[in-house]
Amino acid sequence: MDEFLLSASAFVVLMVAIGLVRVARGPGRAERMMAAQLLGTGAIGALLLFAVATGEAAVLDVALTLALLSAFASIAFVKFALRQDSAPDDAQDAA
Amino acid sequence: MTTLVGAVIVALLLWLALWTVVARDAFVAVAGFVVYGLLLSLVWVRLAGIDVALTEAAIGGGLTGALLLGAVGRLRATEAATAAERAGPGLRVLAALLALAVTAALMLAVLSLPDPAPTLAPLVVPNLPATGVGNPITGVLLAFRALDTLLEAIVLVIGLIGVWSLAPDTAWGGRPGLRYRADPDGILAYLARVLPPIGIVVGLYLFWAGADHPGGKFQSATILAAMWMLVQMAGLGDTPRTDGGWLRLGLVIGPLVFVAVGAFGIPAAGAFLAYPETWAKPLILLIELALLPTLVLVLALLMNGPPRRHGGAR
Amino acid sequence: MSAIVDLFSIAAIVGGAFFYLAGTVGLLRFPDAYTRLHALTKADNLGLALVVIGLLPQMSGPLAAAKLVLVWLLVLLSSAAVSQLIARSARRQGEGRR
Amino acid sequence: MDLWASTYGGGLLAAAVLLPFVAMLLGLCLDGRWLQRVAFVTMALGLALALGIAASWANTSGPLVYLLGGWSPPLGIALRADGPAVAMLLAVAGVVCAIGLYARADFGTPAGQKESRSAFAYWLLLLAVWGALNLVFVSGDLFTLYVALELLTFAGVPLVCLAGSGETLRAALRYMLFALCGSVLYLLGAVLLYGGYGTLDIPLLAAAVQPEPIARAALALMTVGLLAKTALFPLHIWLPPAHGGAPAAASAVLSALVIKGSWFLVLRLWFDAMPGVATAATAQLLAALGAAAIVVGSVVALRQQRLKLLVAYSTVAQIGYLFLLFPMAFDAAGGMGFSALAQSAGLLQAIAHATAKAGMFMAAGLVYAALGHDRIDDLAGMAKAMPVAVAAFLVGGLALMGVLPSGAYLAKKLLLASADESGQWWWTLVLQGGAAFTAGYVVLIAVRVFRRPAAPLRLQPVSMLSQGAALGLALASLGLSLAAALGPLPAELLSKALSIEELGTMLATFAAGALLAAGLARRPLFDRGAATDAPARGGPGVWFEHGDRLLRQWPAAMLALLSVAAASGWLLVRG
Amino acid sequence: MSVETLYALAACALVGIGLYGMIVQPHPLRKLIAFNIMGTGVFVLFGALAKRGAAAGLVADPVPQALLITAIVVAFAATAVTVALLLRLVESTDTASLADEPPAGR
Repeated sequence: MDEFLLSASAFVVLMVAIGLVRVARGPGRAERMMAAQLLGTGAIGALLLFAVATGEAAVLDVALTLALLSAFASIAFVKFALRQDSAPDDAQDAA
Repeated sequence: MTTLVGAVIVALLLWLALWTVVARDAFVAVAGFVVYGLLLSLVWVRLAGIDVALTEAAIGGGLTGALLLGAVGRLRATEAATAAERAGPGLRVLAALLALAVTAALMLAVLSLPDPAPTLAPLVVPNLPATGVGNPITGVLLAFRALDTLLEAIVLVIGLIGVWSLAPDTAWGGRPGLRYRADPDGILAYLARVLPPIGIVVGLYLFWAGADHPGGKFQSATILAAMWMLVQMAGLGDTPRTDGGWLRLGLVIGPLVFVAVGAFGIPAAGAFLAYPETWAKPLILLIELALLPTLVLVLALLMNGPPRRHGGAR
Repeated sequence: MSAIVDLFSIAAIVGGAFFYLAGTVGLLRFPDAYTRLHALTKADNLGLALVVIGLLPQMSGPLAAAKLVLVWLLVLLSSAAVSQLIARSARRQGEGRR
Repeated sequence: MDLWASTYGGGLLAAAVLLPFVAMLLGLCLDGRWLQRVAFVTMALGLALALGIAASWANTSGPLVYLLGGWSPPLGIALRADGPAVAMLLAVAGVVCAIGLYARADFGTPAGQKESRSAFAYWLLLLAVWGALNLVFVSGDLFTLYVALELLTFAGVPLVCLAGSGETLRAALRYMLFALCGSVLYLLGAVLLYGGYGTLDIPLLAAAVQPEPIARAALALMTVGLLAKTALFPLHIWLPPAHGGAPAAASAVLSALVIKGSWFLVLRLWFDAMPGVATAATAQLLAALGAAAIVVGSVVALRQQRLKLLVAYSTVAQIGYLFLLFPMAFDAAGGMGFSALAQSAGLLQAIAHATAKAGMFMAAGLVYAALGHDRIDDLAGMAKAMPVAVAAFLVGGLALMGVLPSGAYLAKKLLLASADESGQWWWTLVLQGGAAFTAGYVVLIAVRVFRRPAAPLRLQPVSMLSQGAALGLALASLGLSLAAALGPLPAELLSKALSIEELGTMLATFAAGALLAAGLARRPLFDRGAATDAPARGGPGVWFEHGDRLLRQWPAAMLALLSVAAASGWLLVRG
Repeated sequence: MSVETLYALAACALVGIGLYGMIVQPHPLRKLIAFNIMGTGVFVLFGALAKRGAAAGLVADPVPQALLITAIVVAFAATAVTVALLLRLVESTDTASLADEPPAGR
């Protein structure tokens, strides 16, 4: 069973890694960030599989942290990076 | 099997690093770096460093990524100008050769490392009970090498003083960062209401777990700081005024309590930063508890940049 | 008994892995931002969901199982919101229909 | 000697490190008006602590040791103070106090304001620099030293751009990025050492290291990383704009103190942590870079239009001097026979430079404050108008030249003796010739300030206390060898000081300096015309300027960094 | 080859890649990213060494791991200070170039 979980974790990483091509090709910033999001989900899935395979319960905490912080990074992306393409509408620079 | 997974991750990591470094567009580089940070947490898990993986996932993947994303959004106009200064092919080849030489030399050094590897683990294990904590890394951070941890908190505070010193004179004492309007469609606002309670619970859980299991104040503080930033970005809250008394107190409470507990060790245990045997664990927890607000405030304020506006009351 | 549980886990995880695969292929092959987003959410929601479901019976205790579910919920929540935000900004830039 | 026990008085070391940091934290949370008072109380306490440490050290046979938390290395961290550390602690405490007195006039919080940005940043960062330096001097652990280096950088960089202009921000950013690159290389070396020997404690490492690939790679990487932070030519990319653009009170801190931290760490690595790994050939490389620094730094200093930039380039040159000691530590057989002698000379030179350069920057700042500019060509009449500040500048310059009885003089004597003994005659030439280069810009400024002004000068009043502090530091540098001769160093080095031979050397130095200034400066030395906007003279001086500008391009500096790393690694292997 | 050695060698390559980026990329933000990659290279190397030092019932040597946590936090502080500096520079000069200006003729 453990062996299977490990292979599954490797498979998931490999799969989402292929999605990295989208980060490279774009064309828009949104696509690049989608690929990053996919990789985040993949990494979380792989970590969960890995945690159960090795019996390291603490790895679950890593997955939890990653889930929280990658959400944060994605929101930062939407807020800062996409904003630049359009008008800077939702942030104001009060002097 | 494990080697194969390792090889896949290593290949991905190197490819991403290279690609992040040579990419033409700064945004691509930042996106690549965020993904790179994700992969790194996998690497840390595989290197048996769960504590480090937690830190990397929180700081490397989350905070640094958000920081760079924020910067790249505001730097777009400057990219074209610096692209003109792009290195010529001759320079690139020279740089690549030198970088390769350094890499090769390093690899040779690494391959000549002694086997079995020298380690301090056998010294840590018998001494750990004296510290009262079960997580050896917490033991190293707060007992054996407590000075490093104290200094690190001070480094963060000095970094923040440095960032604040960049403020325009007129904005001194004001609020740092941008003021965000509440999200019109409310998705972000919704997320900023739902996520932080979960984040706070997870953060406090990691803090509590840190004494005996992987986790600890840094990881916890990072998550809490990120949640606070989230509330700001959704326009639900503003950054505090930098001249606020409570804020200032929060910034220094951690290191000051650390020093005070350390000084208490002189009469109680015979040395600065020593803990009397039976008191070790509560004292360590006290230090961690005091460091938590300092770290949360400093990490979040470091991301917000120098003070730049007055007022801004909602 | 444990053999049946294991079989269930394996089936669910294989299913999850398949959705990761599908998500990746979709992200690479689909023509525009919206359809790519659609593919992405399949991986996010279904892929991870099936992995979590498959792993649940393998967990040692209720705390670990709760964490597992929490991870899934977090990813679901953030991916739903972020996808929405991405789609909105894609529409605003008009780069969706390219 | 037991390495693993705290000695009497060791606790003072922890106090010396923490006092400035605690004061900084208190200053941060107290009201801004209290800031200066906190800083001054800390200075008094810090000076007393440094004296206390010196006294305890003098009463102990070995170094002072303090085991933090009672944990002994390799598990714990030990603080140690040996002779060099005590000397630097004392010198830094003195210089910080003098700089503090000077800065009182510039960084007071204006009345009616709760707190002002520049005062807030300056005093807190000054304290941070002080704490970080004390940590660099007494820490016995290479990782703690890494944190100390970062502390120093984080405190130093914002000092560069206190004024907030675009130019200084750029200088600060460059400094930051280059210094970060240096610290990563340092950390890389430390990591390799841990991998090889399982400890980061300096005496334990010294006992364990062997001249093998790991240790060599580590030494090369760490040395180069530290050179980047010290700004040894050709890695001085960030120094001139940073030190030249900062407010004078900050420049004094940066130039006199901050760069000494990373330099001191090179000393620690070479002589304390890995003495068996360093080789004479690598030492020759370091000193060759130092010699190049002296020539290029001095000549480019002659070409500057602004006094503060001249002083900044003088720092580039003086950093070169600090690296001449390395080959002198080796005897003719290639062993480290003279390491104590060379280290004493280096420390003397470092302290002499710290005091003199702080004084010179302060003087330049006072001139700027009084005149509203610091154009070298328009300094005519300043000698009469601001005698104290000008005296501080010239006395500082003389002290750097190695005029009797300056610390630099004694340092030079020590190094010359060592060069003689080890048969390295070429360094004798550099040591003697270097003084002439220093003389060049001192003579240039002397000639400029003593000229009669075309029109009466209109000066802003400047604080007498500030002028006194500047002059005091310069005089301290000039009298340093007296103090040193009374203390640990052999007095016979000074006995021949008044011989005809010495006086002749001195006169020859001045003459050579005048020739250099006449030949290479932007304008003829005795240029009577007031046409200051006439085009500058060309000639060999311009080539130096171009070369310097080329080397201070980012890619060139980075390539130089890697080349120096590769070269020193190779020389370490070759032996 | 053991996993540790594999990661250690990859770490060396990461340092080289970061160095290359530090040299050739003109934009300070890119240099900063390259610095971060270089830094993580050093961290991974340290982590691999920690894993090699597994002993006394621990899966890895805890001392380097603790040092790593400190180093990661310090690197974050460095990144934050640099970003703040960079943004301020762009704000006041509208350029992010690090190139030296012709000598200021003040």
